[in-house]
This record gives sequence, C-alpha cells and structure tokens, in this order.
Amino acid sequence: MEPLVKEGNITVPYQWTTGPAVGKFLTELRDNKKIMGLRCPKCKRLFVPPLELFCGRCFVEMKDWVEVSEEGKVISYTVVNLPLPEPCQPPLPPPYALAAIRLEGADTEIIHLLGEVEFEKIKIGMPVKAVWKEKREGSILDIEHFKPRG
Amino acid sequence: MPRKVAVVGTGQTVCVMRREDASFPGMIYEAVNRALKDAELTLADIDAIVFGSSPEYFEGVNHPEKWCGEASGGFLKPQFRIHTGGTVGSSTGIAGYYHVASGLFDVVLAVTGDKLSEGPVQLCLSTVYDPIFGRDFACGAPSAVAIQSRRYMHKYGITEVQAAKVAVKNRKNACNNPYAQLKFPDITVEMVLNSPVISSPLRMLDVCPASDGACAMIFACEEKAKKITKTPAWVKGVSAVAEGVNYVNRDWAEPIALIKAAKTAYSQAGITDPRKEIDVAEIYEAFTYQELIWSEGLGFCGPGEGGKLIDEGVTEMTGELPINPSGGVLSTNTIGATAMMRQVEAALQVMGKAREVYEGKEYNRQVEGAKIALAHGWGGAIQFHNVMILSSNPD
Amino acid sequence: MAEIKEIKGKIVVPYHWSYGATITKFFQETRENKKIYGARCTKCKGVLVPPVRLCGRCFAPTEEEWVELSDHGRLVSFTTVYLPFPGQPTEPPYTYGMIRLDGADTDFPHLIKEIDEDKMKVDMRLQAVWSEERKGNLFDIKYFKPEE
Amino acid sequence: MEKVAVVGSAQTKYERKKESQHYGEMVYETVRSALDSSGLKIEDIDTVISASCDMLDGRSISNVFTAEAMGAFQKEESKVEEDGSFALLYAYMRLLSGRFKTAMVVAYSKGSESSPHSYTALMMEPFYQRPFGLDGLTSSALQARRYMDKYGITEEQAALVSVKAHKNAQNNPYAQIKMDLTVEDVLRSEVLSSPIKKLDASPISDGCCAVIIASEEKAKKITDKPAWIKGVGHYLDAYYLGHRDLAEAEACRLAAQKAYQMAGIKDPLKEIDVAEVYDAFSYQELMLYEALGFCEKGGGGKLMEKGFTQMDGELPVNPSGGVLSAHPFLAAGLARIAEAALQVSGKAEARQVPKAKTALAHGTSGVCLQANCVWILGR
Repeated sequence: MEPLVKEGNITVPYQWTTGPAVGKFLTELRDNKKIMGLRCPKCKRLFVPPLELFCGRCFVEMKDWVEVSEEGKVISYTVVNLPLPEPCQPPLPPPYALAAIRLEGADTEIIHLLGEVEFEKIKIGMPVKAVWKEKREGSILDIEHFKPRG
Repeated sequence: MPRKVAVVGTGQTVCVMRREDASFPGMIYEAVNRALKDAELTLADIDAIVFGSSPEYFEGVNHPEKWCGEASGGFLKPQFRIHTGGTVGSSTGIAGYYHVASGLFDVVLAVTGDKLSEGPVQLCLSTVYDPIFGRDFACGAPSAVAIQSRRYMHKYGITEVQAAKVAVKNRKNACNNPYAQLKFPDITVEMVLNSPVISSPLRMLDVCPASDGACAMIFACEEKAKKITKTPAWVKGVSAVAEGVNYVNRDWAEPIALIKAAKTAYSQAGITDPRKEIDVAEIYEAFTYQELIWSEGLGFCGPGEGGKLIDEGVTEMTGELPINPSGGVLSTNTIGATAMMRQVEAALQVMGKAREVYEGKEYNRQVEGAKIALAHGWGGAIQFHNVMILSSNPD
Repeated sequence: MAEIKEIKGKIVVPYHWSYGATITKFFQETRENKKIYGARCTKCKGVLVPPVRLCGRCFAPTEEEWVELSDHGRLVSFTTVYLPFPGQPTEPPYTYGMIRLDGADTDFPHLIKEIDEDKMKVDMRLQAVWSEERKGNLFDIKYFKPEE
Repeated sequence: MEKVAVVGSAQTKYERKKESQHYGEMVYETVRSALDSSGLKIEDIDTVISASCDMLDGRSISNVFTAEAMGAFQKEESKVEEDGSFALLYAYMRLLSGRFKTAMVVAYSKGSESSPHSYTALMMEPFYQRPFGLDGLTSSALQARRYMDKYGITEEQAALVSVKAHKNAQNNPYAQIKMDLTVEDVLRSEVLSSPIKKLDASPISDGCCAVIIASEEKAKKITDKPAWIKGVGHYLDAYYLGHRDLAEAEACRLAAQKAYQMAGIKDPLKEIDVAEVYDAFSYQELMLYEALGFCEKGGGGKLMEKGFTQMDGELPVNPSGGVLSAHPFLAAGLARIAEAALQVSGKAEARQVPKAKTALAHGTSGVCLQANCVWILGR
C-alpha cells in the first residue's frame, strides 16, 4: 500500500483590527485619494505607510499626520513569474511587477504594484505615480498600481 | 546557584472581548509601555526582549513576533518568540528569567498577548488536535477539558456544585481587578448550574471567556533590581515540565507534569509545606474543574481533595490560601498573555501592589502580608505545566 | 463613510499530512481486514494504539510485531459537544469519548452513538461499528456503540 | 561564566518528501541518533528545547505531538518558535544559569506537508503586504535587486554562490541537491521572481536536526572533542519591508558584533576558519559576508569572485552545501550549528576544512534576514 497522505485545508475567516494608524491610512486612500504618513517627533522620519501610532525605532508616539505626494521613484522591483499557491493571493496572475517605491517626502518605501509598463523598461530610480481605482474599498489596492511618470 | 533575578515592573492591558481601537501590535505596545512606566525605565534600559503568543492561527499571521517586533521594543535589539500553547505566557516569563539568570543580559522585557477576537477561537484551537486522529470531532479546548473533567469527577466523586463554586469565587474576585473581563458580583452556584451545557459536563459558566489583551513584565539581575525598585518580586523557583498526549496508562485526573514541576520549584524555593508556606496562588483554571485538579497537583491538598478545598473556603480571599484574587482565567483569557498574567498577579501580591486606583476607581485584591506567591500555567494537550514561585525576600 | 477599523478576510492553507508507513499499515488493516492493531513497548510492555514507533513514557521503541486488539473496549471518559462554531467538521450535538480497547494501554478517540447521553456511564462497555465502505482512515470505524 | 559546548548532533538526510515517515518518527529517529553520537541516554538530558512552527505543521502548538519523540516526557521543556539557532540560544541560557547540565535542542519541519510559500506568505500582515501575495521569494527578490543596485553586485557573482553550494553539497551525506553547475546554468535557470532564478533559490525540504549541549564538566566527560560556545548574538530588524534598507543586513551585523565581542574576535576573516550561514537565496550569502564583517559593505561579490569562501579559500563558507542545497525550515539554522561543531571537532569527514579551530554559524528567522542569530564555536 502506498503511504497515505491526508489532504486538507485549514480555512479560517478573520476580522483583523487595523489599529488607528492603518485604519486612518486606508480611510484616507478610500475617501480622499490621499497618501498619508506619520512623522516621528524624535527621529523626524516620515513613515509611509505607517503601521502604528508609534515610531518603532524611537518608541515614542507619533501624532503628526502628513500628506505625501502620490509620486515617487522606484527603489527596487521584481517581476514575479511563478504562480504562487494559496495562501498567497496576488491581485494579478503572473507575470506582474512589484516594487518598493519612495514617495516624495517619505523616508520609507511603500510596497506596491507597477503597471502600464513593459517589464524590460522598469529601471531603478524610475519616476512613478499612483493610479487610483474608481471604486475604492479601503484597501492598499485602492491604488491600482504605480505607473511610470512622463 | 543561578544569579538572583527579580520582577521589577509589570504592565497589563484591560482585557475585553474585542479591542476595536488597537491592532495586535498596538496592544503589545500598550502593555510594554505600562511595564516600562511601572518600573520607571525606558526602552534604552532593556537589554533583550522575549515575546510570547499562542497559535498563529489566532491572528492569522505567522511569526507574529516579527509583526510585533517594533511594538515589543525589539527594533535592532535581541528578541525571539516562545510558543508553548496555553503555557506560553508563563513560558515566556520563565524565558525572561533565564535570559537574566544566564548572565547574558541584565534587564529583560517579556511580553505576551493574543487578540482572540480576530478569528474563530474554537476553530483555531481544534487545529491543535491530530489531523488524522480526532480533529474531525474536536471542539477546541472545551471538549478536551470536558474529557479530563468527567474522568476527574468519576475518579474522586467531585460534584458539579463544587466546580460551580470555583466559578462563583473567581468571577467575584474579578470585580477587584481593573484588567479583568468578566465581572460578576451577583453570580450564584445556581446560575452556573443553570447555564447551558457547552461540552458536557462543562457549562457556559464553567468556561473562560475569550479576550483581547496583552501583558508584559520586566526581569532584572540583583544589582539592577535593587536600583530599579524598592519592592522587587524575587524569582525563587521556576519549572516547566512536559508530558505526552496518548501515552501508556495516562490518567487524565493525575497531572504528573504539574506534580513534577511543583516539586522542582518548591525544592528550589525551599518550600516543604506549600499550603502553609505559600500565601497566595494564581493558577491557570481555564475551566472550573481545573482549579481543583491543579490544587491537588500543586500539593495544596491530597489527591481527590480539591472539592473539599473549595467547600471549606480555603481558597477564598479570606481563606488560608487565596487562589486567583485576580479573578483568574475564568474571568479573562487571552491565551497568549494568560499564564503571564498569573505571574504578574503573583508578583504584584508579593510587591504589595495588588491594590491600585485605575481610572479613578479603587481596586483592592491584595492578600494582606503576602510574602510568597505561586503562579501556574498549563498548555498543549493538557500536558505542559509551568510553576513560578515569587517572594518579597531575596534570600 | 466611517473610519476603517477592521479588514475582513480569510486564509486557506493547504496541507498534505503524511501518515507515514506505520499509520498507513494500521489503516490498511482497518480497511481490508476490519482489524485494529497496537504496538507493544519494548520496555514497559504497554500496548499503544494507534501503533506508534515510540513509547513516549519510556522513550523506547515499540516491538516490530504488532498486537491485534479487540474492537470492544471500555469508555474512559466522554463529552457531548453542544457548542457550534464556524468551520466545525461535525455538527453538534454529538458525543465522543476516549475508549480503552481490550488489550490496549492507551485511549482511542471516537464518536459514540446509539445511546442517549444521560444513559452513558464512565467505564461502560462499547464496541466498534464498522463502515461498509472503508477508505483507510479513522472512519473505517463508523462509531462506537454500547456492547450488545 | 559557565563554559558550554556542543557535544553531539544528528541530522536526517534532507529530502524533498519523506512520505513514508510520519513527522514524529522523523524527530524520534534524529533525537536517538543525536544521543548515540554522544553516547548519552535520554535520562542524561536535563532539558529539551525545540523549534517548530504551527502553520508549517498544520498542527497548532506544534510541540504537542512531538514532545514525546524529543524525549521531553516528564522533562523541563520549552519551545522557541523561531529558527532552531534561537532554540539553541534558549537552551544555552538555561545551561548558563547553572540549573541544567545538558540540553537537547531539536528543530524540524516537513516542507512537503505545507509549502515555503505558505510559511512565508503568512508572515505578512494582512493590510499592506499580504494583498500583494508577497512571500519569502518575492520579498527576497525585492531585497536582491535593492542590494545589487546599491552595491553593483552582479547576477554572476550571486550565481557563483549557487555553484559553490551545490558543489560542496556533494561532500555532505545529508544534503538534498548535489550538482555540478556552471554560472551559465544558474543564469539560464527559470526566472522565478526577477532577479531570483530557480538555481538562486533554496529547495523545499523535509528534515530534522538535533544538537546536544553540555556544561564544562559534563562536556569533558562526554567527548574529547567538544565544540565550545565562544560567543553568540541575536538581533531583530524592522518588520515592514519598506521600513528598512533591504540592502543592509543590519540585524545580522549587530548579532555578529555581539558574538565577536564575546568570543574576543577582532578580525573575523582571519580568525574564523570556516562559516556556515543561512543562505536561503544566493545573493543573501553575499550580503551576509558583509554583515559578518568578512569584507566591507558592498564587497560580498568581490569576495566570492576571488574565491575566498571556496573550500580551498581563506574562509570556506558552507562546506555542507548550505541552505541552498537543503532548506528544512527551522532545522536549517540549527543544522548550520551542527555543521560548525563538526568542523571544529574535526568530524566533518569529506567536507572537513583542515585544521578548523574556530567556526561561525548563522541562523535567520523571518523574511529578508529580519532576525539573525550568530554563533562562534571553537576548540
């Protein structure tokens, strides 16, 4: 007899609490098409996107919300060719391009998709700009992707 | 002889069914800050961090210590995660102790938590069961403990009424704890007995709630501890013992790992008569019957005498050995932080700090003159047991 | 619109749990011969079911030769589950217990049927009800019922 | 401070799929072999620390069913849910406290029962990163590109790591992927997530590693060739991928500094004879050269090109074939320590670096080298 294997999924529904920082960031995307960051009063870094209301480096509260530009430049990127199995749920079938983008004014990178571009033409340092979804639901994907800027 | 180590600061969040205002890392940050404030330290004073949380399926994020890295104070600091199931809170406290006892670090922050409202708890807990033998009819923690409780009742003639008395005692005690979730000043034995059956013989009020919450504590070496606080809680004994699951002649009513852990911790602390020498105990009674079984395992009474212990009022706030002045796990269960809350409450008792004004209201769960306290945790498939003895006296 | 406080979602994680050769053989016997086997510890001589390779109590291997067990046994403890929760594999109420099969020294978990809960007693005698269609898993035994 | 040494170890052969072996049996067999390697019985072990992962096992509280297989029944036990190198750290702390004299450290996983994509994708928080399907592979691809861009590292230089790893693996009986490759082979292999190609990435593996440590008095009784622990450091970096410079393995640099300070090492390239590092992707090994101080920042590619880290180089790295040749999650970092200990004990057989006196081992947890644990072992 062949060794038996039990095939099965663990499927779990969640209602993840965003916390106030992620909550506001996503709300601003949805309602105002604004990309907001939080500035640390101590190290002065502007975190975009912010994960929490505190600076993880300085361990102090951040209250200073700052709108940043929807334009920035590519710091790194990858073109994903491999179809990834569950639980990865990429928004597009491969190939697609992911990038780390430094938005103007920010001191961190935002991870997002690159679109409207031939993959071979993607370059580090390339200027890009957010493309917004018409129907926004309060998700990081309310920005459809970033596209090359003129 | 290991280095002397003390608890010098503690912090708990208020536990509720759902914290809508904070993410999981947000709660961790809150507990860490409360502990730092309590010890009058800043993060710069912390040499290392140890993080603890329970099954990743609770929050649906693998390696949550990474997600909570910054929140736990771990940015560019030494940090790692302990995960041992229900014991994780106390296992993390014990790991914090060993960080300092090793001599590698002097001041160490241990932080634990879980946000059980993020997903369906019993579904996640059912994934503890073997996928081939038994997961198909598991009902989270209650059904396993129901099996244990029924066997215990059968072996020793323990009654539903005796178990219900534990529920009443602890829910009343919880009223004196600002961080507790279920406060039930008017609860009666009848109410417990009339509550619906969850997994027989366990009824709704025999069972702990599911909570969102976090807890942190700071351990320090002798030299630092004395500088940080006038009232350190000295760690006099620690033990964490495992047993198996389906092993030869397992007796569900005889917690052999607990018996061994207690013996080890008592011998380290020089305790020979635990019922007399220990002033207060915080034990992990996620279900009523367990407070009775664990009391036996801890040697507070003989085997089968757990029912008598509650009948005679020994474990009431006014009794000879108060158990769970905090309200215990029956009043609050975040799972991740739960066993650490036992250690924190035990520390507060020997520090004389189990009385406080919280948001303008006074809470007093202090056992007067408490000098030696015990904290306990259990986890896994009712197979891991942790015991910590804390004392107001370093020697 | 209201400020976002939570994001709903779900995760689906596929698994392929290997039974391994030992458990495969155990289920081969339940499937083909309606027989339940255990393994004897080389040290304490206790019989473990399912027949795992290791006696955890002794940290000793079990004997190569397996022991055939009865499909009758004694109910060590039981519970009737009433609590419903999302994703529950069996719909409540249902009863399951730990069964000490004759000849075994460990408990075997299974469903118990054909008896009212209030008639059930710890230590009562039970017997296996075998499935007509057996696939080589725990449900080759449909459930246990009171001994006839 | 109490002296502690590695006195025994065992590894399974790492395989794509150990279908005929239940995971508990795999653990039991490995723990038995580790005991045999040191001539100890389970009664001689004072404490057991393990590393495994709920989500990878598909069994929450993953040590529930393996505690017995690890010999932890009625023993002082705990679990560190990190790479096994961190589990060893906790065991080391327990021995340093003086309460225990011996410890068994066990780490295992069966990648075949889940997948490396699950394991790493589920590390992503659900708000900013998970919606992109990011996992260990794709996030590491972002890191690789950033590192290559910042320091002018080439794909050829990274490919050399893969060539070396698979070549060295041929001398390791436990390794999974053994191949004679050329740089061309690596460059031409399928692009998974640019710039990472199939042969830049580690495989999916099943396996277990167990390591026994003992305090001085015991260690000397157990073996005449203990591998003494000289130093250890562990540090954590920022979580969100955009909140740190992915080109820098900063947490690894700090961990190494701490370990060097403890071990009294000032010039790692000269003083360390052999290193075993957690190279889940080829380019990460180059980053680690820099973080571990084998060369200056950005010098990893050159160091590789010059052959410094080849078996016949000044500082051979991953004589075992490293993680690129076998990647059992959680066990992979502990296996680095087992290998480093074999090296300083002179027991590494065909992969032995002659006269190795001081060895470095590195483990990591999280994606993109977020958490790191660095060990120095010596004679």
